[in-house]
Amino acid sequence: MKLIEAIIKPFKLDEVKDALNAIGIEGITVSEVKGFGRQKGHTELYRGAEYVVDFIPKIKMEIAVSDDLVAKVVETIQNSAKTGRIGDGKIFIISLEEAIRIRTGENGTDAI
Amino acid sequence: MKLIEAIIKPFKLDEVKDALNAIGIEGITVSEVKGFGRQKGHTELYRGAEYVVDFIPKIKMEIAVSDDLVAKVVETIQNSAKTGRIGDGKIFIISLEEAIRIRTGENGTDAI
Amino acid sequence: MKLIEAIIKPFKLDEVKDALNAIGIEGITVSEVKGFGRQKGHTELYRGAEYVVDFIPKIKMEIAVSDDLVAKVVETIQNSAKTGRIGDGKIFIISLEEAIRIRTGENGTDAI
Amino acid sequence: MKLKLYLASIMLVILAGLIPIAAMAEETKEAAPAATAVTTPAATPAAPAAGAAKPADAAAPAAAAPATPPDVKPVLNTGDTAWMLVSSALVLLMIPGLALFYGGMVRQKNVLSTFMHSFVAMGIVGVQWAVIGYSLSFGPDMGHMGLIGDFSKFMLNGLIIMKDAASGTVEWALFQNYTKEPGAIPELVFAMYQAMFAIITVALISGAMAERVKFSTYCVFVLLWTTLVYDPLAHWVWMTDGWLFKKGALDFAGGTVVHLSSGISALAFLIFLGKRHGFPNERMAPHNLPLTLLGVGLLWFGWFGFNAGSAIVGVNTSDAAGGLAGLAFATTTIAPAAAGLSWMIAEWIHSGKPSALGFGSGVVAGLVVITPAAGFVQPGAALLMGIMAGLVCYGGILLKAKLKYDDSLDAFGVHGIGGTFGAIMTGVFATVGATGLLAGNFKQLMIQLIAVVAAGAYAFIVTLIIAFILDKTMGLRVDKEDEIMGLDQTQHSESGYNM
Amino acid sequence: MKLKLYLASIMLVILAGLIPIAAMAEETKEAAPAATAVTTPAATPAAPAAGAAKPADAAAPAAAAPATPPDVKPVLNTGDTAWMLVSSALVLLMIPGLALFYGGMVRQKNVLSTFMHSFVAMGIVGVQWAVIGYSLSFGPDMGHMGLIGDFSKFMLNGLIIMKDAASGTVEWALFQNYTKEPGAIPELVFAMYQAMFAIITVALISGAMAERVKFSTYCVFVLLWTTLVYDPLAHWVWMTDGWLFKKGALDFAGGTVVHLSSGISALAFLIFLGKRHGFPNERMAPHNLPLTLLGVGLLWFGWFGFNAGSAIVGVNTSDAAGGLAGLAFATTTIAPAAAGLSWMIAEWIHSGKPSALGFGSGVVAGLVVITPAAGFVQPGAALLMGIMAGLVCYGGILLKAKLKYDDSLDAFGVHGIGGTFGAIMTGVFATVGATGLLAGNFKQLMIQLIAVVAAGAYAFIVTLIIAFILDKTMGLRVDKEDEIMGLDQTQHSESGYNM
Amino acid sequence: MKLKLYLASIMLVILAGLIPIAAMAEETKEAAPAATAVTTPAATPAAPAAGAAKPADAAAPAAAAPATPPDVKPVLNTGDTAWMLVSSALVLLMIPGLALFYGGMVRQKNVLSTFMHSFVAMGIVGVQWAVIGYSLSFGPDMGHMGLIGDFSKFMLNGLIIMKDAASGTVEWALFQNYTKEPGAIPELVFAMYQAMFAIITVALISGAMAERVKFSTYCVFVLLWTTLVYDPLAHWVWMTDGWLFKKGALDFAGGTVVHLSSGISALAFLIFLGKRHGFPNERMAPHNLPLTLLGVGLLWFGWFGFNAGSAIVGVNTSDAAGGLAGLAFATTTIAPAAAGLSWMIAEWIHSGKPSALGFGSGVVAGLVVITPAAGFVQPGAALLMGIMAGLVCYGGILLKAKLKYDDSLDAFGVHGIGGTFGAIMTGVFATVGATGLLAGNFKQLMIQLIAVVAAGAYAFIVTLIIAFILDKTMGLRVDKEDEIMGLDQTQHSESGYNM
Ligand SMILES: Nc1ncnc2c1ncn2[C@@H]1O[C@H](COP(=O)(O)OP(=O)(O)O)[C@@H](O)[C@H]1O
Ligand SMILES: Nc1ncnc2c1ncn2[C@@H]1O[C@H](COP(=O)(O)OP(=O)(O)O)[C@@H](O)[C@H]1O
Ligand SMILES: Nc1ncnc2c1ncn2[C@@H]1O[C@H](COP(=O)(O)OP(=O)(O)O)[C@@H](O)[C@H]1O
Repeated sequence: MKLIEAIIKPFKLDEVKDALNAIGIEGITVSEVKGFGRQKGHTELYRGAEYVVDFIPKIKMEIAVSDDLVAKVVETIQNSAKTGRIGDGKIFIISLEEAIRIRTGENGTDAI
Repeated sequence: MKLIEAIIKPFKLDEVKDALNAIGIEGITVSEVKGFGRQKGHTELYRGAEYVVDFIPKIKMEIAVSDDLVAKVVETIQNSAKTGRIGDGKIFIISLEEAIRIRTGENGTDAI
Repeated sequence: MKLIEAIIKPFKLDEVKDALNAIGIEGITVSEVKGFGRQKGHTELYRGAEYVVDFIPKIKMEIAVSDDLVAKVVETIQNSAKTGRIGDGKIFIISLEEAIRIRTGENGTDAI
Repeated sequence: MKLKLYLASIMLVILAGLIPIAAMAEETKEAAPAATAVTTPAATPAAPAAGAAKPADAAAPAAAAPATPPDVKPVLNTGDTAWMLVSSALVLLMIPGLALFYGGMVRQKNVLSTFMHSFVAMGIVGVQWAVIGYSLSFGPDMGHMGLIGDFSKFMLNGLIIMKDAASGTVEWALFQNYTKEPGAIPELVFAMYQAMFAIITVALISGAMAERVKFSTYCVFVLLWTTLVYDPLAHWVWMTDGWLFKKGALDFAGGTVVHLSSGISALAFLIFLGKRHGFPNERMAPHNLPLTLLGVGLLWFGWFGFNAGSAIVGVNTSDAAGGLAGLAFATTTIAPAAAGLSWMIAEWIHSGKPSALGFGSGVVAGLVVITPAAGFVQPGAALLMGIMAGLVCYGGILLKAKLKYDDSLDAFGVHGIGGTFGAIMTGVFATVGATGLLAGNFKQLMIQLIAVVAAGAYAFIVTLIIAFILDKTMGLRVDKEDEIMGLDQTQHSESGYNM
Repeated sequence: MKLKLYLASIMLVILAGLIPIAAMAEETKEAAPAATAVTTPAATPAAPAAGAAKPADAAAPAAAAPATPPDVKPVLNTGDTAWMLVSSALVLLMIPGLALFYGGMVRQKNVLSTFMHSFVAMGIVGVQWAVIGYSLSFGPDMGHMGLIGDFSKFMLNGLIIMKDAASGTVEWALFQNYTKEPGAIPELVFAMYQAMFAIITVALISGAMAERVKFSTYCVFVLLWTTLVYDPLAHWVWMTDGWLFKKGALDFAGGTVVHLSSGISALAFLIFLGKRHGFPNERMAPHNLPLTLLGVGLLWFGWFGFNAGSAIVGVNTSDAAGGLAGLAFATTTIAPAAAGLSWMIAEWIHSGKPSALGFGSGVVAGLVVITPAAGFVQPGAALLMGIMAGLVCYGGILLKAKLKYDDSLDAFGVHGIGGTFGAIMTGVFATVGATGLLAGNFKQLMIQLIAVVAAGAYAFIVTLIIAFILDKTMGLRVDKEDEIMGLDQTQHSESGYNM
Repeated sequence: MKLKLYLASIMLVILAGLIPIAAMAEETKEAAPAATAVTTPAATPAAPAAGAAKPADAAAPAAAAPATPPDVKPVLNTGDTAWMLVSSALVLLMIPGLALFYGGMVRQKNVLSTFMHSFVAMGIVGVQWAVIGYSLSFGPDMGHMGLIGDFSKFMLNGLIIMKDAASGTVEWALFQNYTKEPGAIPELVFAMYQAMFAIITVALISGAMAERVKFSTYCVFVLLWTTLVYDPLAHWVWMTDGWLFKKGALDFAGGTVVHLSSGISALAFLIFLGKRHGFPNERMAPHNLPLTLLGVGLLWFGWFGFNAGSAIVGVNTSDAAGGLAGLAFATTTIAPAAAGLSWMIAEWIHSGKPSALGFGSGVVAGLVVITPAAGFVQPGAALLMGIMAGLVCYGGILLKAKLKYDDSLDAFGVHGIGGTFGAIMTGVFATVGATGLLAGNFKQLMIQLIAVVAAGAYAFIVTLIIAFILDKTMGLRVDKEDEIMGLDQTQHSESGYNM
């Protein structure tokens, strides 16, 4: 199993989620993060004080999948999250040793 | 060492934390996440506009533990986070290569 | 490649970020988390009701780096995040199997 | 357990208190003819000629008018009317103020539900008052027992006198506060001013129910409580033919009718409602204290209408906007200022830090305590009452922790205890337009005690009955699961914030 | 598509309506000499002598004064003045109230932008009104056509009468609402009271534009719309020599001038503006409903100034702070209370849950509907109108979902529909100072319909033209990218919250 | 460094300014007999007979009464009283308004602490004023030097005149603003109106201290500053026997006494307080701008009481609620509207975007600048002053960035600079009830400059001393660690939000 972590643009969340649902992925965990990268932030002005807001709001998705689904998931995310403009984000793949469903105690790919 | 990641129901946080403390786990990092899964969200109504809120607020716990503690921690989380109803959440286990305590520079299991 | 996860004190964020930039790290993903550890929380009082706030606000940084940079990054974080007082935080290192840049489809170290 | 015992003893005291009251009430009924004399200015110890002033059209005085006709024909005073229009609006603003005050103190998942407790009261009581409430409270006495008004002012009937239906020409019934001088305001304005009091009183009770009460049940409760508890109490205390008014009970702006009655009713309701899930162990910290503090600000601002507006019924005063209003304004500035400080300092000493919520709560406590006394005491007394208010109500909320009942937002701790304390202290400190204990009038203190016990007992018992019936029929609480999810989502299908 | 069709039919109806109006207008012009008789109290069906009262200095009545001179020399009434000062301040407070009401309903990224729509209107119209707006609206009629005022009150000229420049001694022009009795207020106060109406009206429209309009364009729109739409309409309806005033159209506090005109203009603007990106599929839930509810509270509070303050122009009444104000105050309490309930219950039945936003929206709907009728109907009628208000406006917002136009915050659904409904119902329920259908006066209903169609058509067409020109020149919308990022960041370089 | 130099030069200028002032003061003392003539209407250039009006009971004029007795016996005017009651309440509301305005601008961790700076001032000054402040400010002159009142009105003594202690019958001392006409209000109302001014003035200073000052020290500061700086200044400028009043300094509603004094004191305090940790590099963006904008709304609303209420002391005017109030109301509408726009446009040009905070700040700047002039200038002048206000204060806040001192919320940049500018401009634009430079009266401008320098110097020096002593004894700041954690947690054991 793998844990796929994708950093995407917030307004793409619905699209990515729907695309993943469409290929049969039902479980996703999402959190709000701040990204620093090549995409540059903006400037805010408060009574003459200028602050550079150098982080960009991003969404982090975590998806645990069985090994055979990895390629398809990655491809789906890539297609649906892409705008072609800087800041589209990253996908990271980590090896997942074990997964357990709390409710039933099932483990392995049954749990996800 | 392993990094144990548990997605649980928010109102279970205190219970799980106390149970982990009881078995000697002192360090935990917690964040607020949104879960998509089998548990379905609810509907909100604003002046005739109906929005399906399809995510469910969840809590993500991250706990770095030495290998020998993994089983016990997993069991403890399972017992304390379980309500038996859909949406109780998952536990993911990832291999942790190294851990360092910033304050002292200690590493390995000493750091956690 | 490795995924480096650092839990630090919030007011150190700017310093750590600048230090990482200085050694050429450009991409970072940051989130707000709550930490439970040795550092103790504080007490809040509302009309006679006393609540112990046992979590401490922390910042979690995630940085994907190529293997050769790991040592330098860890050292940089350690130096810039350290105050020497309890609660300075941890650095966790996880093996990263793959990284993909959504915009271009590049992968591996090219993507980060 | 503790709570049950505590409540049992409260009820015992109350019932014991009822006996002399009943006796006195008897006696009063017999003394009824003499009571008319009470309305002559020299001897009147308290508030004024609510119904008496109704016959604006001197040519057609209502035959059923309970009190003496005015000595001089009332004439509209625009200054007084302006002040009463403003005061009415100010008291209305207290209701969103209360929504903020309470809403900021609950957990995020219940903020809208808590707001709605105040807002829906504006809807329900706003309608009820126009239809029947004003008539029950300030209509001519039904059956000459001093207990409740009749139905003659149904739908604010008679406040507009149609002169010529074809052209729409009308005349306005006037409300004259002092029969020796002509200054008057339209009775419609008086009716609206009183409407706002009725609304806020029941909304105050909701503080005890927050975070668990079922919305539909709450709505029914609001209607029943206002009709069965508030309207009679207002009649007793503020109407010239109400039995407590005739007894000479002092309640300048509603210490007994508003605060004591709502506070004690909160306690009665709690017996059937029970604690919130997780209380007192779970962290239930206020989710948005800036809202609460803004609420304190709006409440204080609005309270000037509440208290200084009540000069409209001041004895020997023909002006709503005159010296008596000035005095009430001054005491309504000084007492909450002092109470904010005394609560803050008590907390500072007692638990180590002066909290913002503590200061704000102290301000509200000071406002509550000075309410019955606002136009009867001098600035120095207001300062003392304010200082005591902060201390007494700080003690009041600590009681909760001791007795482990769950008055979520301290409706009883602040309004019940503060209202009672204020009503009694009015009998001690009164020197303006009436005299209290310190001015050598021991009888006044006794009368105040009677009023407190009578009003408290009545409110407590009737609320118990209402709560009992609602509990058995509709149910008072939401399901545990719904309570955990939050009332906003489960009762209203909304979230307070989407940030 | 559907919207286009719908709008086309609206315009057809309007244009059809215009023909008789034009005819009638003609007829009126001919009847002009007779129209002076309209200002004698017995026959005057509606509001009063705005301009007529201007000549405070009886020695020098302006030759151009359009109406009859006063019968008695006006004398300052401090009570009336106090109430009008307060009313003006109350109406000003409605603007931050509106900012909160609207601001809480948008998404977080647009909160400041939405606030600014209301706030910047205070800036732009605040200045415009002093410079030229008051003169255009309430100055003596330009060319005796009843369409617009002249420039004689430029920069509030003539409201302060310099007596002795060396010492700074002055006299104040007085505004006398009823020429048979002397009670008067300074005309400056009247001018400021009206200023607040002008500000809030244009700000109401912004509800339809939220979350996508370009700020610079919006600023220009505010200036143009107020000058070209609002000022003439105010002159038509509220000025003694306005053609609708002369016709006898009833609009107590602005149902036609304020709500109908802003609501219909919102619709016209939408044709060129289009939908928000993502509407209606994307979740666009209100980001901060406690702010919205606080806004409702402040609006209601301020509305007492709006409606009860409008007694200043009541017929046969010399007092701004008198019975008529009391009546308007009462109806402004009862109707929103009833409308809050009826909307809430309709929602409860129709979609399963009573929402807090629903109750709040109902309150606003009730306030809108009662506005034109506030001083013309009795409490019972206010109750009925309130109940209908909630139902009609609830229907109004459902229309949006049906027709798929994107009136973000329901400026049309609530103000357009509510304002129209209220204006018509005034012709049905009026019994005080005027008579409507139920009192047997069918003609009044016709007059109301004419006023509605005329004002609606004028506002719709002129707004269409303004929107068209702005669209072609400055552009109405921000870029799609900027819209997604949010207007706060892209238009104002700020974030609402940094929490 | 830069700041030190800058401040040193300010002090030099001030000290230099003191010499002629001292001289003039001397001269004035000698001219004292002539000064009585100043109170005759024809020659009085400015505000009115605060203390002079005190003897309500004509039978017993206080022997020590400093000014001429009234020409006619005062009679209560309910309209004026209504307006002053409302104005007092409105000014009180400005304090929560200020709490919101300031509280929204700080970082989240300090929101409650910042709220408390305003709220606790209500507590401390609310009590101080009743006990001693009113007497020091508006009591009869102590020692005939025009510097401070005596203790005769301790605890608001004498404002209620006991007629018959046994029955509680009283009479009310009246405050008559114009001795030639009888219109009067209860002095208690005047005392409360002035109380609100005292409260808000010290709260304004807190803007400079936000996010680092120690709460206990702040509380002591509030008490000391109000007693040692505010009370004397109010006596100098507003009391008939104050030396600046006698000189003819114009300050309609508090430009000098309130804004200049608080702004300059903020600067003095900053010298000892120092910068916030992390300033100016760390991002210190406002955490909740909707709260700040709501604060602007409440401030504007309340300011109508502040400015138009100050007509109570208008020369040659017997009515608090009359033409002069109308004028002040109008200028208080126009100037902030214009200033909001001019600040916004300046920012738009200068830094590329028109911010909401900028517009709001401009509104406050306009309100500050028009305050001393509100009833002395015509609408056109108000428009000009408003435009300049936005530009000058925008410049004022840019100064901070230049000089690198840390006036967290621009108490000096807005109130200090705006207050000074407004006081001077009053001497330029005055044409109503007084004449300024443009009306050919150069002397008035000189008097204004003297008043500015004298009040500024006094406030600056005394505040420096207070700050120095507090610094050496209690300490002004919290620990660095506590500052980083936030004052809410470390000073008050609370969190503003738990969301
Ligand atoms: N090395 C990295 N480690 C962790 N997160 C990263 C890394 N590089 C980029 N990110 C995340 O990905 C987001 C997008 O990266 P950015 O460089 O702006 O654009 P792009 O993905 O198009 O190259 C960043 O905002 C950040 O959250
Ligand atoms: N494959 C997955 N990857 C990541 N997170 C998941 C996955 N499946 C479920 N989750 C998380 O676990 C939560 C609970 O899952 P759900 O399917 O609702 O119930 P259950 O755990 O009882 O099967 C989800 O809300 C989501 O946060
Ligand atoms: N075993 C652990 N697993 C995950 N996070 C941990 C663990 N131990 C500590 N942390 C995180 O590190 C933070 C700092 O730890 P703490 O014990 O307070 O101090 P220190 O790092 O100085 O030993 C905690 O607040 C928590 O967020």
